[in-house]
Amino acid sequence: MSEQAEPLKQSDLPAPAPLMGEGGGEGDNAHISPEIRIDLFDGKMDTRQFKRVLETALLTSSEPLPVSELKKLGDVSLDTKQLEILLEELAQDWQDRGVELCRVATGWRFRAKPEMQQYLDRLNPQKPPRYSRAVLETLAIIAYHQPVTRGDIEEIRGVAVSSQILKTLETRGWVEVVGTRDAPGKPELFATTKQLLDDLNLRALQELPSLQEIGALLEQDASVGA
Amino acid sequence: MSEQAEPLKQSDLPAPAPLMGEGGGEGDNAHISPEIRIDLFDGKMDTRQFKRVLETALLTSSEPLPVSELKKLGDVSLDTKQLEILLEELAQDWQDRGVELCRVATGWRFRAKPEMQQYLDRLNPQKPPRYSRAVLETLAIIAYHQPVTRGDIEEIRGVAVSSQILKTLETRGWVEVVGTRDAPGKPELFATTKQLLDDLNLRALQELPSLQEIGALLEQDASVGA
Amino acid sequence: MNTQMPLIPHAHIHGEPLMELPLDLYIPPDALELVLETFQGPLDLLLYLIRRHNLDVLDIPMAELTRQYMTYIELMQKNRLELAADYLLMAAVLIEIKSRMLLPRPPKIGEEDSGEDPRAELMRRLLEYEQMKIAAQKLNEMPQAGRDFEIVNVLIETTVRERLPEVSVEDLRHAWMAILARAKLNTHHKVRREQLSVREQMTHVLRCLQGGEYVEFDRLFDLEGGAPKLIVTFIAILELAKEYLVEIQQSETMGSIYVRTSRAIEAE
Repeated sequence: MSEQAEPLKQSDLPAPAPLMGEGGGEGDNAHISPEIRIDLFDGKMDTRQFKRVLETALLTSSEPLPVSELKKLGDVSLDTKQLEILLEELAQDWQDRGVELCRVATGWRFRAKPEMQQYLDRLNPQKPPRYSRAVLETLAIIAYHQPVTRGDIEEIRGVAVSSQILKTLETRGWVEVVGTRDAPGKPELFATTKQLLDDLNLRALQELPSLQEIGALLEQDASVGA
Repeated sequence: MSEQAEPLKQSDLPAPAPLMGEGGGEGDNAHISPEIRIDLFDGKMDTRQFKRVLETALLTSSEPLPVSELKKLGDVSLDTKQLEILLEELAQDWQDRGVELCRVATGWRFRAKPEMQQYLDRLNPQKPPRYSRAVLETLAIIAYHQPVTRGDIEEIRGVAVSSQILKTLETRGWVEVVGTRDAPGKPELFATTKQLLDDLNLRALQELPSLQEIGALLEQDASVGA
Repeated sequence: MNTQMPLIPHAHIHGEPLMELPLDLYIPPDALELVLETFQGPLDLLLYLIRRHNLDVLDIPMAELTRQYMTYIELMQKNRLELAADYLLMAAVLIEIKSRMLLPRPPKIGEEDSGEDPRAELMRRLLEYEQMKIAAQKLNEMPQAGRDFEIVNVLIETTVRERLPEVSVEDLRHAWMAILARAKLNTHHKVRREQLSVREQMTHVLRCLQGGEYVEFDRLFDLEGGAPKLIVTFIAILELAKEYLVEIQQSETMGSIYVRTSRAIEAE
């Protein structure tokens, strides 16, 4: 989505969190173990309220929150184990939603479930990027005149062809060096690949618009333009 | 695929979503009006699933989402009214939590309730800087007298207004130039933005304290003072 | 303190004698700077004086207000505090209003401001400013995102499958037409119109020879492809030879023909 906060880096592997509770998932803290309830329930903040605060903190934080931080949220001090039991309960409360509570290397965080992605993508459909004219023309020349050297391409286009352009096409797997010409400097010969045909959904290069056809179109254009 | 974060539990596919679930938490869609349920339920996505998607989109968006955007989330087309009913229901589902669904100037968004702030501040004790009276008075004049020129603001405040003050408000995204006045020097006209309303959790400028109200206070002040 | 004061009124306000000196008038010099910073300007200072001394904004005793105001200004100037021009301007305005009030009202000569209270403009400005001052306070009291409440911010791991540009056959056609159109402009440049199949086959042959070894001529032909394919391949090999891209060898008449790339020859 747009410029979603800061990218978060989580470097490490998650500790698999054991599942607690029987997962009926009714009320907020229906299955809190009685000891914890008693511990917390000293008149300041009951577990229900504490879980509400935990949830709010986790929903509003742009970074995963470590247990050490989460402990600060309580009015009474909780040990790590108690807190983790509550976090696991919270995770369970959320399990049927589109967002889930996870334990990651640096703490706990909410995140959208991967299967939600398809819907969320509808909000910000990205326009696919386009290749520049230079790249397309270079590709066309290689396709129609292969095998060609960079020099050939430059001659036809009438301008220098940057290495970046050829690199782009090579990286994409559409163009490759198939040999060198026996000329000074042994220039490399470029040709198109099977991959290009696959990506264009063609069986053979001949299925490209023929040059004659294009030429005719051009004549037409010229006469229309004139 | 999933790099680090390991969900506690994850059903890989969008849950087949029973029509009337036993419901995690608050009974997700117990009170959906039957007509909408029928409209939506054409085999693609039922209301329960749609509400889950809505909720996820709203929880993950960094900006408020307008109804026009939210409509894109459904497999079937919903009219504004139907969607708003679902949003109201969603808001209701959340009413007992620390986080609430609000409608603001540019759309719908989740925010932590202000009463949660005392706890959240324990995690991040750094507060954004408070604005000086000069900045606040300038903001108030722009909000209540918009569109105004710098000259107008100076006239009301009785002192020069530094560029820094306006810059501060513009950088915050609360104030913007909306045109120029047809007067010598073509002074710029300032107005407040929707961002300001969003940040104050308001839908429209009319929700600001009314001048009548402020005027009344003025009288009161005077009489109390006297 | 009051009791030690002589019972002579310091001033008359609304006909009421003012028996008390405003106690807050004295400000230690080192605090003056602070005072200056506290006030947002002359209007703010005037409002303070008015509220502080229970003066009526709607019926300002100009003499009293001017006196109070001037006391501040003089104090600040005496302590060489740099006063904004706005403060001095206001002093002039106050004195002007005061003096106009002392003058007997000239009989109406059809002047535009005749009969108007000389204080009207000042009162209007004070009230307008005070309204905005309160509005500013109220704005500041409203819960603000990031300060008084947080916005929910749940991560979406946008699996950034990198979007690669799409290219269609149409794109290639257009690119080629652009090249042709340019080529037509400089006619000395000739763009050959060739059989694409030959070009493709040239590439195919080059690929077969990539190992650098001699490859048997026959093996370059795809017998499954039918006659046209065979011809195309043959032309492709001839074309390659013409462009010095391959070398064709036959050691004895009717013997096997071998082909290898020029690059391989170079390597020897």
